[in-house]
Amino acid sequence: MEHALAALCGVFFTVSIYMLLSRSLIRMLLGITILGNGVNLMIFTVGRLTREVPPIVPDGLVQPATDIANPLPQALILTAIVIGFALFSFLLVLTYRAYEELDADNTDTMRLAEPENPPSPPLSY
Amino acid sequence: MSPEQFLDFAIAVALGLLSLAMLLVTWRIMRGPSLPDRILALDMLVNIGIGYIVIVAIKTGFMLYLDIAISLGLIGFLATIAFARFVLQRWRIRTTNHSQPNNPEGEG
Amino acid sequence: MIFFIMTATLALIWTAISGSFSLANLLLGAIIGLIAMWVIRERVSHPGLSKRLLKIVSLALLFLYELLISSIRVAILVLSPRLDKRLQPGIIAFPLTAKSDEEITLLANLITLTPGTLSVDVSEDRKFIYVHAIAVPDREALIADIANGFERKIIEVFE
Amino acid sequence: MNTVIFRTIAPYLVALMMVFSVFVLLRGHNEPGGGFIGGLIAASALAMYGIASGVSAVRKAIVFHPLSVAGFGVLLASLAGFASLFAEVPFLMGLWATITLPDGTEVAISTPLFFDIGVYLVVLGVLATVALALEEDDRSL
Amino acid sequence: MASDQDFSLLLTALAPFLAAFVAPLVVRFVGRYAGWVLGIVPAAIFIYLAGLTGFVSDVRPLAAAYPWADGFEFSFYLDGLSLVFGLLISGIGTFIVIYSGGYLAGHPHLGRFMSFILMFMGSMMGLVMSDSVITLFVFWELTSITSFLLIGFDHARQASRRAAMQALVITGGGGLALLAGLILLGYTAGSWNVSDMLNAPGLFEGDAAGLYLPILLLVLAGAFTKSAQVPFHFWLPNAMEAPTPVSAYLHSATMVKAGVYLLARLHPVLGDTVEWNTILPVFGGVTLLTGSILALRQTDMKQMLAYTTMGSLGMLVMLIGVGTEAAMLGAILFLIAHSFYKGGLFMIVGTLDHETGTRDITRLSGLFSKMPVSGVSAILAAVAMAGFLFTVGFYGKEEIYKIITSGNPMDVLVVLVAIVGNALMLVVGVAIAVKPFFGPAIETPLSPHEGPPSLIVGSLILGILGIGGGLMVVEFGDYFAIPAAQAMLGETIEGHLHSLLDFAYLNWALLTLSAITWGLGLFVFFFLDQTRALLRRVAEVWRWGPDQGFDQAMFGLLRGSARVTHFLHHGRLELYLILIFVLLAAATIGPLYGPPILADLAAFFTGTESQALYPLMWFGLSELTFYEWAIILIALLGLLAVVIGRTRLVAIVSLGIQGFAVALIFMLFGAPDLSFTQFMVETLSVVILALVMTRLHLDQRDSRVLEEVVRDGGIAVLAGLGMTMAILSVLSHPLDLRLSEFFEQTSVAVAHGHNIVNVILVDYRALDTLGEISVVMTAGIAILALIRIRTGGPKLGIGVPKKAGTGGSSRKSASARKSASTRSKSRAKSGKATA
Amino acid sequence: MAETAGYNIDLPPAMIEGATAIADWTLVWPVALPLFGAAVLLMARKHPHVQAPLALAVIAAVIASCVTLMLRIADTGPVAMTMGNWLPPFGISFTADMLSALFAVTSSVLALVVLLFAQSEIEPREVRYGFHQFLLLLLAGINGSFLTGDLFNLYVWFEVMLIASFGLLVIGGRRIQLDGAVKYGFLNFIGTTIFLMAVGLLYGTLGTLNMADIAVNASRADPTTLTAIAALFLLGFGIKAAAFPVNAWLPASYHTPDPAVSALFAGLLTKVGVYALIRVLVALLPAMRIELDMVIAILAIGTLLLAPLGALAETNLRRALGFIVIGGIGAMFAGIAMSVTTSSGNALAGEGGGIGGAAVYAVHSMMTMTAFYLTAGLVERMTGTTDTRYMGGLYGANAPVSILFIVLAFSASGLPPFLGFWPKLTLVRAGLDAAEYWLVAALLVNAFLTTIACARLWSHIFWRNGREADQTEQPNDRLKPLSARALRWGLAPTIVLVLAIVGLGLWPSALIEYGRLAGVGITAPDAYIEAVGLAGGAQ
Amino acid sequence: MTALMSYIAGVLVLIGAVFTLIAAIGILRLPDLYTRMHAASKAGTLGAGLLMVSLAFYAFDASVVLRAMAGVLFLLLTAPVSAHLLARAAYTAGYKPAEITSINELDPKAKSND
Ligand code: NA
Ligand code: NA
Repeated sequence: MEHALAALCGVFFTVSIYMLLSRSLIRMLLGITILGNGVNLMIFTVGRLTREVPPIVPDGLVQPATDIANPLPQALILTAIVIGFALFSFLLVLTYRAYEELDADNTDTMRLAEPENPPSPPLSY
Repeated sequence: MSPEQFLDFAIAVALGLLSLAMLLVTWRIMRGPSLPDRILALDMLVNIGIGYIVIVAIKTGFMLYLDIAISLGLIGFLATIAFARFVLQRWRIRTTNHSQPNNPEGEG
Repeated sequence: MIFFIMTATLALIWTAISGSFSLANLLLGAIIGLIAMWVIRERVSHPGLSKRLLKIVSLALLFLYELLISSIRVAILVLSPRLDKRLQPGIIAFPLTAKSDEEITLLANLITLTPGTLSVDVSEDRKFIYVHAIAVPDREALIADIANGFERKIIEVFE
Repeated sequence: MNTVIFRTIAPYLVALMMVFSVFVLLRGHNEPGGGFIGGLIAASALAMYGIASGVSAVRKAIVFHPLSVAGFGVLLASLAGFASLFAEVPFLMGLWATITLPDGTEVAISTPLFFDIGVYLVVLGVLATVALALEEDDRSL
Repeated sequence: MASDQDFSLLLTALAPFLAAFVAPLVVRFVGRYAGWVLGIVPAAIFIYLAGLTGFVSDVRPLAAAYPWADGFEFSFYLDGLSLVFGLLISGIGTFIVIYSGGYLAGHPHLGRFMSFILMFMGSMMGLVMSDSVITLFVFWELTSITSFLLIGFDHARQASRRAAMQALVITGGGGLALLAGLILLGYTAGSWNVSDMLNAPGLFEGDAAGLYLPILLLVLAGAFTKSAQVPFHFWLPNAMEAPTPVSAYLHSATMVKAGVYLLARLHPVLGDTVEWNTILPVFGGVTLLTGSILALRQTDMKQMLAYTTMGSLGMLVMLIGVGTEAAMLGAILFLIAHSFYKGGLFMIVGTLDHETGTRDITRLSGLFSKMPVSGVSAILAAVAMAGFLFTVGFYGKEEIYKIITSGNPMDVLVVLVAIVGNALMLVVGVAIAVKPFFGPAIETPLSPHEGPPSLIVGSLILGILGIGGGLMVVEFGDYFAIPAAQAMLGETIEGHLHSLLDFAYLNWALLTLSAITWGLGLFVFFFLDQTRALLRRVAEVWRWGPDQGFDQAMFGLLRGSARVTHFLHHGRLELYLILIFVLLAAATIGPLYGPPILADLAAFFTGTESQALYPLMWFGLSELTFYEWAIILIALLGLLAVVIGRTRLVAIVSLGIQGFAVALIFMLFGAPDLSFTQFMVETLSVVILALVMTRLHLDQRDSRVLEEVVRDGGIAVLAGLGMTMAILSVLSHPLDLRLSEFFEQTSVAVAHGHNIVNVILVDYRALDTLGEISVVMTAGIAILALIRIRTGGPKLGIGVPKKAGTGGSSRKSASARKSASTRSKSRAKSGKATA
Repeated sequence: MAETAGYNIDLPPAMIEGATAIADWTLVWPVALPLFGAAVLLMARKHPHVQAPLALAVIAAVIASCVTLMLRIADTGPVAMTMGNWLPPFGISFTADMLSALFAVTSSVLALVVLLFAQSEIEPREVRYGFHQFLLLLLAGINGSFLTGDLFNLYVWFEVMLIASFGLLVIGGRRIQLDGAVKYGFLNFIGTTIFLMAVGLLYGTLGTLNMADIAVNASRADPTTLTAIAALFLLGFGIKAAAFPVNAWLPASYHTPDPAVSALFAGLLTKVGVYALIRVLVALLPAMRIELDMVIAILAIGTLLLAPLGALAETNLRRALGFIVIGGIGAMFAGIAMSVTTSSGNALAGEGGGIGGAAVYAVHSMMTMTAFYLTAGLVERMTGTTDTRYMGGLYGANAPVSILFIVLAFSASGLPPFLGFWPKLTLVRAGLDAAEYWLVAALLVNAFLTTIACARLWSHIFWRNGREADQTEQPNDRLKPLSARALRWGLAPTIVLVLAIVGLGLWPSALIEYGRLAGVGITAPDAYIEAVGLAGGAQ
Repeated sequence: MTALMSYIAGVLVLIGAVFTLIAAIGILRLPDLYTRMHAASKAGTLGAGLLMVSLAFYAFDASVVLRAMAGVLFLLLTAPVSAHLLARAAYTAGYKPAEITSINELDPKAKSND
């Protein structure tokens, strides 16, 4: 099971990187989302998979009766999802503002901070 | 067939049907052609997902999945209205800007 | 009144979803329901639908029946091999008798849930609901169907 | 989204979702759910309220600025951690107390609960902030 | 060691710095007399050191050490060599401080100047008295820093700034090499203290032998740059842009001699090797000849002096390179003499410049009657410079020429070079003493008269000292020169300096060589104008030199920097990202598959059989059920839909598919909380996207052309493959589950929670969650700031100018106004609707 | 449970027993107080006048706590405090050794200075929209990163820091800020994501997240896998630390926000990346670090040589300073690269080695570059431009600023007796001891080029009377004197900071001793592991 | 749990799944947005609702039954609203019904700009 998911993670990474390399901020944001999903899946996978048994101790028991899914990666992923979501929201709004102010569909044209033809250093003392 | 066997059979068949349904709907999302078509298909995908979760709940006997299904119903609804709003707002902005002719089909 | 009923309903729903019918849980549900209602206090302003329980039930039964029947109808339509021949979609303006927001909303939703019809819009003067129907062999029959079915029962509920 | 149908039904849905969100929050310690998901649902409810009835209605409804709510959430979560200070145990240690209600039900009050409520409030506050600000911004344009 | 002496040594080194701090205040309060007041400090040091003369030369060196940092000491050491340098620095320094007060009287930045020059003095004092090589280095670099500030003192002129930069670059660069050399030396010697190194015989025997040459070259790099040896000499003449007191001080008595000091100091440690005896004389000799020849080309008297200074430094380096007893004694005598006359001559030239408005030797004539004291001083200095009988310089010259007696052909060459060099420098000295003061009086920019006491007292006394030292040469030698030379040589030297009047010791052969020197010098002096003209014609043909080379190197460096920087920092985000992802692929594939691939390559080239099979793991595909496969298929379709989505809008809607599939995968593998959260977050993301995106242009297609698609796709596939490999590699070993087992055991029993994931979040790892909600809260604040700062609030704060070049502020405020009004309108509308 | 090597889980030993000393809370306050304070400030967002004083009080308390912690560590070695009921490796523990404490102290002090400086330029709306909250949250993130003893928790604090820095970066709302923020945002986000990937894979390999536990167990895992993971850490932290060649985000963004914010970023953010790299690669995965030695050395040399070229080429003052910051990162990387080679055993070789040098360098770089950016802010305010070609004439116009600038220029160049000299000395010394001659050469060339770059800045901005762009030596008539507000809140704190830099340069022994302790603690983490309570598990 | 409940649950599961699949097929086959909506908001809702009901039968436990009922209620409340909003938005924004649409009484008064 893990191996198939490992390959799936690879596809997630591939697609997210391909999206991130497009010069459009919106596509890059989609890449960010997919990247986050890929990482989460990856953590999930390397924490090993257990089919269908959630890490919840049934009522009345003190310890789970059967093998359960590994809870720790799940907790880590939850944290990562939330953080990723917060950052995604920020980047989204940033993109929105960048569109408004910089009118940039193409990151290559967003050159306010790093001008296209930067002045040469003065050849004097 | 014992009740358990029947239930297992029904679950297996239902999972197959739902999987097929999801693939079909996914195909519609990819095909479009218009934005509302995709939104509709996405909404449908969420509905199928609800069913899928419920079946998994039956299959595994963990009733806690039901709550996920319920929440998904509520939240999927929100996504759809947000998209609907998006369709409307975009049209408004375009028509108030008068910059380009309204050609919703062209945008996929 | 509606405030109280809603709160009570929410409290009951709370106990239902939380799966415990203890007094404490009901109280907790009531408190949470109250808070939730308080959040939407500005928007809930219509007087009671208290004594109409029977009519509501009858409306619900009608709806379930219609839902099932027309679902099957749509299913058959969808699965029929000569789909394009059997389709006769159209948008009709359904003249409203119902007046209040609640009535209109309920009617529109029921129309939507009933297979074969779909409320697209309500006219600005609230005189029409525009209904998209998947097959409109007879416009008048369709209008009569809705007016004598859902609309009548709804008006009864709300009167 | 100024439609009779939506405007009419939205408040009820909002109330339902709020209740549901608290439900998800409180049962999180034992079943799937918890502060984050609860907060998301509650924020979704407010977002929907905003779409249906306008931002000002939501602002009026929740009285406090949503960001202050978020701040209170972090405050509450850290206070849940600082409670350890008085018990002379390490930061963020779970402390439990059981209260018996008049009808005999035992209710467990714990710092993890307050911690989770803090999470709930943060998520609720921030998402509401974002949704309302964007909605407002959009209308202004 | 007496502790009071400890402290006084420290104070000796640091007093100038303390004075430097109060110098601006002193200048403010006493104005034109500041030089006299501040001169007290170096004078006191001089007196203190003079008092130690007998003690140090007869009894033993003084030392003082204070712990500084990490095994380094702030340590001082005063022996004969240090003492000579210390006396020169403080003594000449006294005159310079006094001179500066007069020279720059009324200058608005006199305070700064005094401060700098006192700091410089302190740095030099510290340098020559340091014991620890680290202390030495600190003061060494301090001299570079202070001289940078002094050379650039006349900062409004580009030439000054250029000269300062040159000095800093050359001496600073050399200093860095020196640092490495000194540390290596310390490691070799096992001590940071020079005094220990001097007492450690056979440092470079055995293991350390290989380190000798690197250390020598690094130290020489420091010394040669500081002491302006060819080809690092050019900064020295250019440094004449500095005010004349600076030239007099830095470029006569002190800073340039720091390198000589260092060589002299380390000669016992590093000297007496073939390398030392070859490199130093060669560089020194070339520098001597170059400097003395180039001096003749100049008409600016400061330039003439600067080039002869360079020549003198060459002479000193050459002598230290020879390293015999005679050479060392000659070197120290020459050094002392040089300090006297060169300091004096600079001050005289400065006075001439100050009083006449020019220092071009061809434009000055017949000033003796108007400036008699300066004239006398000049003659005294010139006599000393020529090494005429009874001067210190004479005895130094004699010692130098004594080298020839060793019979070594190399030494013969050295003496020949020394003769030529001496002769040519003599020309300059005589020229400066004769040409301006004698002959017909001519018009000068200012009407000349004798300078004030502060300007003339120093040169006069130095001139007298140059003669006086020679008259009392035996005592002079015993007290100063021989102890210093002993320190340089590392061996005891019998006193063998004898007065010229002591005929028993008169060496006629050496005297003849002196006579040849004088003769040659006077010959050239009479043909000075012709010589100068000839040299200038040569210079017209041979334009290129290290000075121009400096500009070319500097500007080349700048142009190159610009090219490199703009190449690396091009401002194109996607190229930055490409780099990161290529590295991501490399980071995974490299360690995992690099070794086997390399082994295979090696096998291929060596013709042996391939050893490594790529450990690609076989997938356990059959383990999944059909409905799990369906979900994976949906995820893949969703990803495909995002990639092929023709417009961004389509891609956004398609994004939901893969998120949905991931949530279902989580659910299928026992992670309801994850599934729950993933559904919610995915949906909320879409909602926010929909809220934000109504105003964005989403119809554009992916603008990539085919090559870019192939390039990006290739990189993406490689990186994805690499990550898959990494995951598989991780999966190929069993996982230690003890943490999770612990959680399972304690979740209910101790933490009172059945949902282990939630218990982890709020209890076991609550701190993560606390951080997480902080992130969420912060994101909320940041997003609100992003949205609002544009639309609301006053434009500017309390009188704060926002930086220029941001542009668009008027545009922004206009849009802000517009949006504010529309917002209030829409508020009114929605209010109506809700009413 | 039988196969969980070496661990036998009995419930009581895995849990905390007994009371926690109040002193242990010194580990918690540097993180908890700013979080708490930020929350309070957020709730008080309608009261702008309380924001700065409250933030000031919080940071002062944080400094007190950090200093107490550092002194305690200097005295008794690393300190650990476990969060909640759970002993490591089960719960999260905050663990501080000298490296952590040294960095935390420096960061907190600098945050205070920047807070004061910000009062000279901040707009009311920036206060209203969270400037002080961001500042506190940034500090919480930074201190959390330094003090945590758990790898995933480190990721969380990285993110706190990142999002707070986003807030600070965009808070002025200028267009150039948005452009800078986009590059900063995407590149840094990807950097932290790579870090997260590495954490995930490391968990999948070792089954633990506690740093001490990782250090104990690392040798049991498959070295090839761990090397790949270490390479991912190197990449992620390399981006964060702005090492060549993945440093593009820094010059693209650091010059865009307010100078106070630039200063804070320049001083602190990249050093967290360096810290994490040292912690993870040197202390936790030393064997993998040896595998990657060559790579780190190449990165170090590349950064050392290329960064000052950027400083030479730039005409934007703060951008030029950004390149100098990067050059310092190269020096720290050089220290990391050196730490692997065993010392020659020479008695004079410092004990702390390359890591000690890197630690001291980091402290120097934090202080010097923060002060440098603040001074640049004053310069920009007086000249009204960011372009060095349009500056000029400040030498005559403002003596205090001139002195600040020249001192910082020399300190940044590493010239004695300023602070920058000592770490350079330590690094060169360690490099020569370890026979890493290429690294030493690169360090020296870097110092050489940086000196030129700084001297050129000085020459054009201060010495030159006229504006270079006008090709004139006529005095620059566009200079504006500093306002009273700028003098009180801008100049004064900067002067205090520079005085501290000068003082540390003259009396560096304590700092270098602490650096030595930090280096020793990292290269021989036994005390660290013991403080966490895992010493028994060491192989 | 009785055998009967299992059979009922199994049947309901099958019916619900079939309805869902039919809805999906409808989405694929029907010619325009508005007709597709009929499939989605009816058959889809019915399918999901039936599956929830089957769960209620399967578990046959008060808390699960009530929750399942609540879930169905949510579905019934939300489905028509989202369908209405989407249809209205699409129509307003000018997405035309398919050619075969026989009558369109919304058209003359339409707010669309053609
Ligand atoms: Na629906
Ligand atoms: Na739905």
